[in-house]
Amino acid sequence: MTQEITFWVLAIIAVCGALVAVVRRNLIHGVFALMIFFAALAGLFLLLLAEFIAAVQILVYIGAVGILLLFAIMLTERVTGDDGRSITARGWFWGLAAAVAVFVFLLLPAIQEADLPESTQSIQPSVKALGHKLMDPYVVTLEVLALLLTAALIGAVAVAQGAEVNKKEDSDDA
Amino acid sequence: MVAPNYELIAQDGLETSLLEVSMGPHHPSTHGVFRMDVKLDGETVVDLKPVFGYLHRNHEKLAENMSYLANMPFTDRLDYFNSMTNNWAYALAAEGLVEIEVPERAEYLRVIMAELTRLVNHVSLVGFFVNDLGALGTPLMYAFREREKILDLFEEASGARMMCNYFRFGGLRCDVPAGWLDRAREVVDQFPEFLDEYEKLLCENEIILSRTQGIGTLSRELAINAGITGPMLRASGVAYDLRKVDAYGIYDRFQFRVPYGEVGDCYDRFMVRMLEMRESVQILRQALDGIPEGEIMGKAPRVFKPKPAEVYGRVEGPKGELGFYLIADGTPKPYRYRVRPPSLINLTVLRDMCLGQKIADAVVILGSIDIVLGEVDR
Amino acid sequence: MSFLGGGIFSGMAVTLRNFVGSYFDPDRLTTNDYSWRPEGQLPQSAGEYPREEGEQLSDTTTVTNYSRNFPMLLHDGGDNPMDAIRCVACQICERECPPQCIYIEKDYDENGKFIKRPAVFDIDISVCMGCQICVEVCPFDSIVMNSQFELSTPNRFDGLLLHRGDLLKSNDYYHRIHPEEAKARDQRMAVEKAAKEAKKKAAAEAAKKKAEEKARAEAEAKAQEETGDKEEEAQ
Amino acid sequence: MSFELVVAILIATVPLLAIFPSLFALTTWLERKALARIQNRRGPNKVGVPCTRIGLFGLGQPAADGIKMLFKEDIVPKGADRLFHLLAPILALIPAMLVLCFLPLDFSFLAVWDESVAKDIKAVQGFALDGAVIFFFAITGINTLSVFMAGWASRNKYSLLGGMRAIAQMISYEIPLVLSAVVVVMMVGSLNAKEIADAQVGWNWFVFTPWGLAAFIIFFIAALAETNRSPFDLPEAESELIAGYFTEYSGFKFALFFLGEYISMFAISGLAAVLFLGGGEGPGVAGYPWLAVVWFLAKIFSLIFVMIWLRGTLPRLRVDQLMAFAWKFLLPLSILNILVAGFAHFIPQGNVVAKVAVWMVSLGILYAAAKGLNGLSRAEVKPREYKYAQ
Repeated sequence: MTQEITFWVLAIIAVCGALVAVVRRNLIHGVFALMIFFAALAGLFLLLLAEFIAAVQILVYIGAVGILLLFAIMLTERVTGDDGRSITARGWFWGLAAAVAVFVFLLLPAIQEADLPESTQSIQPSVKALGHKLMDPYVVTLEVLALLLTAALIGAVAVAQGAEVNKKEDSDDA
Repeated sequence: MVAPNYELIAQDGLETSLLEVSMGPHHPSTHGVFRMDVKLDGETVVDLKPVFGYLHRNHEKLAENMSYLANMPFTDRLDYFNSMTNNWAYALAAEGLVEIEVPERAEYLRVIMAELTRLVNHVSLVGFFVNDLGALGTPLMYAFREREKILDLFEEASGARMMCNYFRFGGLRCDVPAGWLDRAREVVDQFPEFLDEYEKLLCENEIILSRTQGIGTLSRELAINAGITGPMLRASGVAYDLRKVDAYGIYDRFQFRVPYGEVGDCYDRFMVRMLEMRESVQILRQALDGIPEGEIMGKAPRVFKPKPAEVYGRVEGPKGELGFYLIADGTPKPYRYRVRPPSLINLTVLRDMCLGQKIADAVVILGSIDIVLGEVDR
Repeated sequence: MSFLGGGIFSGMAVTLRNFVGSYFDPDRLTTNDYSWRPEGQLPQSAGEYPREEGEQLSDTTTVTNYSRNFPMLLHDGGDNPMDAIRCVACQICERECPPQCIYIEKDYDENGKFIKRPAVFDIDISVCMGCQICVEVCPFDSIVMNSQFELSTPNRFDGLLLHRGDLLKSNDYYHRIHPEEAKARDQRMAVEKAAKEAKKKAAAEAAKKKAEEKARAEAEAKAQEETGDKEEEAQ
Repeated sequence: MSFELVVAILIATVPLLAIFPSLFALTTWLERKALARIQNRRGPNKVGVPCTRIGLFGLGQPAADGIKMLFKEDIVPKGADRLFHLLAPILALIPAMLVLCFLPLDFSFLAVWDESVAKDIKAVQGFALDGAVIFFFAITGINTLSVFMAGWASRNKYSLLGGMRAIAQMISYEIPLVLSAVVVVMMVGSLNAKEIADAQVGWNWFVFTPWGLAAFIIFFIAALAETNRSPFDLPEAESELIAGYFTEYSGFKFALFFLGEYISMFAISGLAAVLFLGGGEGPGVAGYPWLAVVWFLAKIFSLIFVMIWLRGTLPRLRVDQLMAFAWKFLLPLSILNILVAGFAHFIPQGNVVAKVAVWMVSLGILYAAAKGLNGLSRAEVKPREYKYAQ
């Protein structure tokens, strides 16, 4: 009973957050609404006793992705976006149609065919188990990902360095 | 010095716009009602416009409608930290109009007062400067404790702590009370001990070093060309001190050295002041040892009415060369009265020093210039 | 950026020493504690602020011997201070006052003759800056600086305009707040007065002498005249 | 949900919500008093029992401050985003309070009347979660959002600059913070706060190991930055940005920010105590379980005192130095520390000689690395010699 109430509350919050994120013209408001959605999602994960996933959801989506979005928005010129031009009001119909089409043709069959467990209590995914899984069968994947991320990091450093060097040369010329 | 290169900013790929911040007149670290119109690229200062005049109170015109003596208390209020040296510069100028012999004791007391003022100014400046760096007032509190002791001495001698109004044309208003010299010696003797602690707290702190070294560098050439004086000029590597050059008063009788820097950055300006305090203590000790008994006022006319003449009197104030330019026309009032304020002239290079630095550095650089808005705006 | 040097730690040692030292060494303290001061006894002048606990509230200390706040007018005692007021309403201070905060009107008797005292003597202490120029220019030692500073008032306009009655203080009061200065001033005044009296005496004597001489000369002349007359008569 | 469970949940949470906000009041007093003493002032000493002249060392000051804050006018600037301006301080407080439940403060001793309730309490306590430490970091990260929200919603350039600084700083310092905690997690093999604390029973505190010491120092520095404490208080840099992101806040909203900041100070000091200082471990805990809470709070307060002490001593870093310090110094060092910890773990430390050797080698490596990293950064600053003209 309590679980069901919690589920519905979280679900409503999540959907409302997502809707507000799409509808709001003010980009910052949109991002914060999106984060409310993420937080509600983390709550849903907790309800499923997937506490590690919930923590990662908060850590990655709110702590990293959200902040990244905010940074990106702050770098754009029109932050508030409180004029009508920032999101075109027309064309909502086609957007809705596209969304429904995607849902019907791609996601609905996937959901129908998925083998959902009857009860949430049957799974006990502990952090330790997850760690073992990551280090045992999926270790190659993990290492490849780590390599990729390292390469990306070095690439980012190189890009930033290059810009700085160019800047220095430019200023020397000037 | 990096000029504001707007093209560079535009070329940088991302089209970013500049953020204009109007720092002041109500900003905690503009040292009064001073405004800096800063253009920021991110946190980097690309343009800066100092705006002052909020505290303008017509000092110079006012003086032309007042007798020479009546203007003396107004000079206190120019640089309200250093009323004694302000008085001295004005007295020096007026004494140039009328030949007055200043008695020996008065000359010694003038030196003592001026050097105590220098201690007051430098010690609190260092406190404010470190406050601008972000220390939560701890050095400032230590500085103010020492300043209080000196201000107590001033109050005892002149009756007021800050607006001393103590110098007169041809001497001083009154002699110091009995026992004052002993108390002054006590304060002076304790001062190096305090300076040791102060230096230990500040001079080797890595954060202060990295915040101030290489920041706001003022080149020797620019410093000379812009007419910078005082510790700021000496920090840029010019050992120019009016106490040595003019040897006004009786400064030629004292042994003291003039510290000077090489780089001309904020750290040099800060350290030159720290070192100058020790030299001031040396002068004070010599002056307190050598002070004779005797008269305190020379034979000044009861009504000060100089013959037509022009005169410029200057002293090495704690902030730089403080000069008073007077034209007398034979009446008891000056025909023209002009102040050469070291704060204002030192402030003129603010933009040159701040460009290309971070906004946090702009505050630090302003703090290292050592301005008092009462003097800048007059 | 480096924290490897010891600068930060030596700084922290200094602050720790001050932290501990402030509990044991009262000389370190920047501020004074007046919380032990008896309630309801607000000090009225700077001298009344004691420096340490246990020190009694006193009227004066030598520290404030020269301390100045706003001017006051001196009188030489007596039941009616206006009779003994030193001010002669010469208005020199009014002219010399840098912020022009003094306002004086001369006093006249019913015949319209100037009696040497002010009818109105106002000082606007919202303007006064306590510079003591008026004290220096006064040739009659009638205006000196008071050290009373608890002058706050709820009335911005009238409350800050001190009138003659507020400004009048006896010479004894002056002696109490600025003993050394007052003594020196009295000595100087006595010397000047003596000199003046001596001068006056000398002048009077000279005048007397002159008068005597004149009288004598007149008498002689008269005598001569008389003798002349007699001679004439005799001739 | 049974009645016992509700009671258990209440016992597990209410003490947290009661202790820490009241400790907040005490800490503001402590901070003012300690800073004052560092600056040779007396600090608050007047406000004590109302209507009397009993000073009580100024202990009434926080209450007086709170009353003042409550009655102050709540000013919202024109053009500000009213909703976000209101939400930001609340959002600052929520995660700060939330993370407190991941500190292993075991209140089960309160349920003296029923063993089963005590057992329930043990089950519902937040730190009993498997990933308590991860949760801690995740929820601390939300703080960043509130700071940004406040900075953006105020529509003030100083606030915005402060908000941007705060985001950059908090994200950067989260990495060394987590990486230095990883060392401990790696050694214990658990993310559970209780297990981490239990692994240090009997003075086996991790701070007494070479890698633990290094990690503790890194963690503490990063924690200072994470809670915007001096010398990393750039988002609220008074001399540059007036008050940074809460420039436009007044009254109770300001108080909420203040509260949130102090609670996160408690939280992060508490985590430091758990990770490196043995949690509630201390003499006499075995006999009296409530002593664990006392010891835990004592450790938190000693860390907070160091924070206050630093605040009274140090000036502020500049924003580029701050970032360079995080990315070029703390981050490589904390990664290296993980390696050092791994090696130290596998070397048998049976006798004293081996122990000392491990200490020397580990700290030597870390110190050399720190020196090297230091040399890599731009021209080193050092005190100068000055010349005198005669």
